[in-house]
Amino acid sequence: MSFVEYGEYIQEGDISIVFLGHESMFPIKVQHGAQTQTRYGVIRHSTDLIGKKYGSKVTCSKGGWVYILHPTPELWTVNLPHRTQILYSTDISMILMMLELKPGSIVCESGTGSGSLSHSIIRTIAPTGHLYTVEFHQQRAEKATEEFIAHRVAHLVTVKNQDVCKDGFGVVGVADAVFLDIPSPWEAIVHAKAAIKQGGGRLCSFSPCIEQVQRTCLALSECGFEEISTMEVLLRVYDVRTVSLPVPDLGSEPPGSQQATVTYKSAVTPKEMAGHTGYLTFATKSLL
Amino acid sequence: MSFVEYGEYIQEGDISIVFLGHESMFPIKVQHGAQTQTRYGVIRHSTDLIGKKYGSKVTCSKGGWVYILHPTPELWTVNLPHRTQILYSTDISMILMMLELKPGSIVCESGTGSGSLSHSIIRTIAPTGHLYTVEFHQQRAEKATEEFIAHRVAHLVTVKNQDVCKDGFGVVGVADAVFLDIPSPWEAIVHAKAAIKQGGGRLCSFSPCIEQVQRTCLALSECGFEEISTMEVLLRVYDVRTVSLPVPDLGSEPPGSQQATVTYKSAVTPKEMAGHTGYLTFATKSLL
Amino acid sequence: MEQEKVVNNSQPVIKELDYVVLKREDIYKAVQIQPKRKIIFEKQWLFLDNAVGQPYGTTFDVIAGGVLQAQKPRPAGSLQESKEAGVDNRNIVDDGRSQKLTRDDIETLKEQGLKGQDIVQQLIDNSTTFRDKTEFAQEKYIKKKKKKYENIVTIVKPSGRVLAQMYHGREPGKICHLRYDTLGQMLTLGNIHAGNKVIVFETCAGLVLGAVMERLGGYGSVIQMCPGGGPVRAATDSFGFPEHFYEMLHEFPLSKVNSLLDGSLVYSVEEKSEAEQTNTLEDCMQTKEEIPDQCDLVNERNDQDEELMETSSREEQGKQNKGSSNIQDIKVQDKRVKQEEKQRKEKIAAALLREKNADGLVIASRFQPSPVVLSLLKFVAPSRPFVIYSQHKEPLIECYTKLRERGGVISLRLSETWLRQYQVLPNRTHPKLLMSGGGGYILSGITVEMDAEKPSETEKTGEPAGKRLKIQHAQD
Amino acid sequence: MEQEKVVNNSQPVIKELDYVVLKREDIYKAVQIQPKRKIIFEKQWLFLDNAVGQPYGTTFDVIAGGVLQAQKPRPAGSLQESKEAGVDNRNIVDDGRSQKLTRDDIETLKEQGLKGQDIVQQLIDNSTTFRDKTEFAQEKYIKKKKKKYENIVTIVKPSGRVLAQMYHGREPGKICHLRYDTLGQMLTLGNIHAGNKVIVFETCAGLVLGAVMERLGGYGSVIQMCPGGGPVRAATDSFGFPEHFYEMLHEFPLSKVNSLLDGSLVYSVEEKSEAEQTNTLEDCMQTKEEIPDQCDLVNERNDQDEELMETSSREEQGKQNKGSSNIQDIKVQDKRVKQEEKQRKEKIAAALLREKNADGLVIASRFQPSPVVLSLLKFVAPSRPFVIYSQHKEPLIECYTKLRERGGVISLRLSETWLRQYQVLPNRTHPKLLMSGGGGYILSGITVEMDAEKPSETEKTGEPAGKRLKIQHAQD
Repeated sequence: MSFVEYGEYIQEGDISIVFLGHESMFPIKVQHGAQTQTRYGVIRHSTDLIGKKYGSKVTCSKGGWVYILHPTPELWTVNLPHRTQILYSTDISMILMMLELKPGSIVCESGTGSGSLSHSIIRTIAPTGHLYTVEFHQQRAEKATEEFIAHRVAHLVTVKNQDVCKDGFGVVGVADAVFLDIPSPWEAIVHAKAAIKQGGGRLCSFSPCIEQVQRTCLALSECGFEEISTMEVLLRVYDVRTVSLPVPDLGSEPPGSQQATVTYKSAVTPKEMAGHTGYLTFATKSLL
Repeated sequence: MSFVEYGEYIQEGDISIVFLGHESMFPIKVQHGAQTQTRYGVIRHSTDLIGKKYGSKVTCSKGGWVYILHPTPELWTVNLPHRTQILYSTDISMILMMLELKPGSIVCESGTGSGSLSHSIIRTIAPTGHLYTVEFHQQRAEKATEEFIAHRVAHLVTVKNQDVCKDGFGVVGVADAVFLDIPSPWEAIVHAKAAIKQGGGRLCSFSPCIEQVQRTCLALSECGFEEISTMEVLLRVYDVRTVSLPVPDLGSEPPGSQQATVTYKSAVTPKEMAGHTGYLTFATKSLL
Repeated sequence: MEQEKVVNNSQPVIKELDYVVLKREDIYKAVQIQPKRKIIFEKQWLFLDNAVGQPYGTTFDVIAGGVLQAQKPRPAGSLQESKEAGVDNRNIVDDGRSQKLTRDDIETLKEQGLKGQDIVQQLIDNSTTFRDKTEFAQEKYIKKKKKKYENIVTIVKPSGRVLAQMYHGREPGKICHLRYDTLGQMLTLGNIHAGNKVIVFETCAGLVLGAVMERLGGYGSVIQMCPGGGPVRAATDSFGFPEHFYEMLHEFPLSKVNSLLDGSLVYSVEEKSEAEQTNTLEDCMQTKEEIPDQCDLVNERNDQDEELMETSSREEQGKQNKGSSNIQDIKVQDKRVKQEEKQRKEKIAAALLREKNADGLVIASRFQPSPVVLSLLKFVAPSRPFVIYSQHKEPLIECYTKLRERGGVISLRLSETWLRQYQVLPNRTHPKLLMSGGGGYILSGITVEMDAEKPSETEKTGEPAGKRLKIQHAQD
Repeated sequence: MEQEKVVNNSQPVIKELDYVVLKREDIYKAVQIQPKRKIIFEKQWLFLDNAVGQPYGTTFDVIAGGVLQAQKPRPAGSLQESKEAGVDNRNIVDDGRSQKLTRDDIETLKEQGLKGQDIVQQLIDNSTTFRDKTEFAQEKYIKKKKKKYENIVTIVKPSGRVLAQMYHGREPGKICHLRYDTLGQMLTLGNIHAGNKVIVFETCAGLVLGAVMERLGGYGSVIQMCPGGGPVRAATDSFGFPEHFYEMLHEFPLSKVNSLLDGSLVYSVEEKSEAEQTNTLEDCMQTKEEIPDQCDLVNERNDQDEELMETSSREEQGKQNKGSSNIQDIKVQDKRVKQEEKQRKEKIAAALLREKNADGLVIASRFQPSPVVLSLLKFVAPSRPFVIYSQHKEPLIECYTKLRERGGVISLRLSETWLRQYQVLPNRTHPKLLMSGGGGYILSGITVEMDAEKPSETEKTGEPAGKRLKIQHAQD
């Protein structure tokens, strides 16, 4: 397996997802002789995992069972070690779509952060594209590099530890798309413009606060970007349930002839949901 | 009838709503001898309306029929002559609730605008409360005064034609609640504070733009208002429909044994909806 | 106007036996002021005695022994919410030494009589990392420290707003997850105002009933329909309405609706059979036990506080009375008197319903709505609004369909509101990070004269409004 | 990296027969560049001939006779969007004299060769009321004037983004009201990427198919399932994929799925009966007639433009060929060749499906989803995502329930996204006044090994996830 290519069987060195149940899972590195503790007991990699098909049900030592899943950027996003606030799949989907990413795209990103978006970008631009990702924080840049190697996508990405606002992306005139998730995106707009190739390209800036958006839009406009457009995407997940309501007793004749309850298949709204992650501002750098 | 008291029968001088169909209605003033043209023909007030019950079906001259409805602030809101952008029932509901309005409340409002909110306030604070409403624009103030008389609520409201930012509400220390819908609400906060009674009260400011909200919140905080809280309410109306989907032909045996379509009772989302009216900022003027 | 000034400036003060709401930040608790009574609020014991005589809106410090001490008003702009926050936490190294104050320092401050608010400010000032924390982390920090050190409580007058926010925030299951903005929509869509005669059927702890009564302001009348098991009215009591408000409140058992409608219900003095008592007004007046919330299938966040958020003092008083009195005779006689009183009141309610001229119908229950709506609409005059709440959309879709088939209603509308809260701070303005996922659904409409003829078939099909309009214009 | 620079800086130019998208503001139209071909765009006739040889992204003026003339790049910050707007219209008196330019003045400007953009600016500068109008009114004004005077068009490369926005904006009925953000969610949730073997069943004019193919980038394979009546692929063509992309695209008739699954489907050379042809690949390849959109019950805003928003040139070319050629023999022979080709391709598709190792399943159709999903999931490998779109929630609730009963799927999730657009302008920042009321619903999940045993009963009940977790942890 790699994060950009499905494998059929679990192999030595693979990153796999142990799925225990509803929203309860974690990633492991599959290694001969290794063991993984779960609340249902131990999983022995050599006998329980290696050579099995992805998606298999694996019985743990205490008799409980789990599924072993092939990693995807989406599963990684909900399982990765947080080094920063991360982007989730709802925003990521919008970013990939609106930046028009596809196999072969050259993308610049800053900051790398926990690598949540980076993995999705790499998946989408593989096998012929490339991601240049710039991270201010040295340890984070190093951790990300390690992960890209472990996930077998290192050939598709270059990690740079520098300040994008001062030093830019380290490439000029090559990018189809630029993504910014930094505190002062307006300071990086000139570098973003320089990174985009001559024929034009797309830019996205993610900011939690509207004041950041206002300054960024101004900077984009001053730099000659067009089609500047800011949006937000919110996800509402429904819980499909059988809801049963008691039938009211209005004193109908004959008593007892009524059903006691009536049931509905209902998509129940969640009690709480993410009310805001950030504003997504997109823009086009036109020709010339 | 009046806008604060239901009447059973349609009477001379009443404002009534002619309901033609889905979202198609208009208000009329009922007068002996008068006629109203509709697309279903003429309604003769003396014979068709006066003395009939509200809610009656009235047959027009061409044989079509309409319902005659008792006016309510909510029906007025969707039928009133627009002199300005108006507030609609979704925001109005929130304002009434969060300002804690009830019979007996003393309220200050600016601007009166087209009187959409004014009617709802008056309805809620009647019979013992009072609305002081201030409108900068002279003609609008006059039109509003005329409407309040025609709607038989003039005893519950005082309309003043002045600039609330310069001259305030014309009352001091009496209000349970203040509502602002003006371009520069921050300029009126001191007047709002002065209008609220000593024991404290609530304030609401409605503004379309976030920059207005920011300045208003700052002014509120500087003036010692507490519990400052900004929110937005959006209405999504569903269309209840029977949706029928074709059953796909997967080549099941025997052919023709399948249903051709399957139907669902569905609450269909609207194609478009109001995406923004304004931000509602509430605050409490505490004791002292 | 002069008179108004006088009336409004008479600053209301807290009196013994008042129903009040305790408030700390956005946490509320409804309670009755009773002498020497222990109250738990946010895991703290309090005695409210010192509140008596203070004006509403006063903030108190909770000092030793849970005693309240009225605060002097503070200068505007309290805890340092406007200082700059770090935009990310890139520079934070947590070495466990970010707080310069030691435990001993804090204890000393406390002994010096420093108020909780000031201690929190000291902690912030002495934190080397606070300024660099993200705003989200800052908020969490302040909230945590406030909870630990700031023992203050504000006493406010109860209102529909405050009680609706209290229930929604802490025990939404008790009010069928009715969000406060949705309640606000209901009151407006129902055109609830002084002078109305309103029919209410709710299983929201009496919150909806209370909100309706607040809007009636003692004018008009309410007929509350009681299901078997009876209504819970803890929230209604918490409004602290003056006694005369209850004179306009009537109850009628839901189980007698059909017999009232078909004319078979007759009242006579002899009619008080035991069987009847158990299932009807008995329940309406006395039963306050919680009914297991069958419609509450959504996982509730488990509140750490297990305290009740409202203290229903009426109930406790009742228990105390029962406890102190052991004389069987008095109880029997009491019951007899109550019984007759109830019978009398039920007759009045029945008479009010029989007039079939109610000005509105408000439903918010955990029961299947359509049978109730179809029956109760018969008591409503034409050209009057009605509004039905449900936590779930599907029962209202059914209700919509049934009402369309029935006819006699127009402007049927199924809707939902989105409530979005904002943080407005210099350079840190954005929608709140958490929002409510749903506030329930409302079906509203207006009654009109019932047609003798059957509603046409086009009503039942799913044709778009535009097409239907041409055929049958005024039934929508 | 050096190589990349070279590759990327080779600025792509518009070539004859390219599929391109015409753009004016947020109006798009997909079209193929053909010599001397008349195109209608926004009620205007155009000839695109002059576009050939110009780089993509060029903006053209439309001059006399519908001829294009490439614009010089303009300085940043075009029409005066940043000027101050009035906050209300309190000071506006409309006396019909607010525009100082007369009709004659405007005609003179036109004759002087002033571009539309400049005329609009002149109109704004000469309007005495523009500055006092509310921003909403200003926007309306500019839009109206632009439409009237600004005859420009930009030619851009087609992409999933542009085509999805085009269809959603102008003909949502053709794509089952699939909003572009929802399409974006589908591609991500489906983990669509180069090398995948994806099964697609859609009735969205080929937009979803095209979006999937764009993400595959010519690597991997797509098996498109064709309903009776055949797929409409106007949108797929509009992507302008290189020919080799089509080599990875396979079709298989939905009506043969069951026989493929039960093993009764056998291919032989003799098997080409007439009956089969009419209902299967014939349709897949040729039929491009629109199917009446039965699920489109929502009222569409009537577009004033009656022009088609995409011009399916392949189709027209076909028609022209038919028109010009009258020789019956050629047609018959053509058909024969095509027939054999189809048969060959269907066999390949069948073989691909028989492997039962697809990497994903994407469904977005106007058909009842559950039967399709249940059948097609059998062709998908374990540990692979699937995603089902429907305009309506109810069919997906049914689908959810059926999938739970079936087992072999985890992480089932029914969701919806809200898309909120913002206006960001100095002192006038707020969400856009109009928003989409709904973008449709998505049911997604991940396949896992199928259990031999029946799924336990708890799966079917409505118990909260928390409780169920204790009993049966890994079926969710």
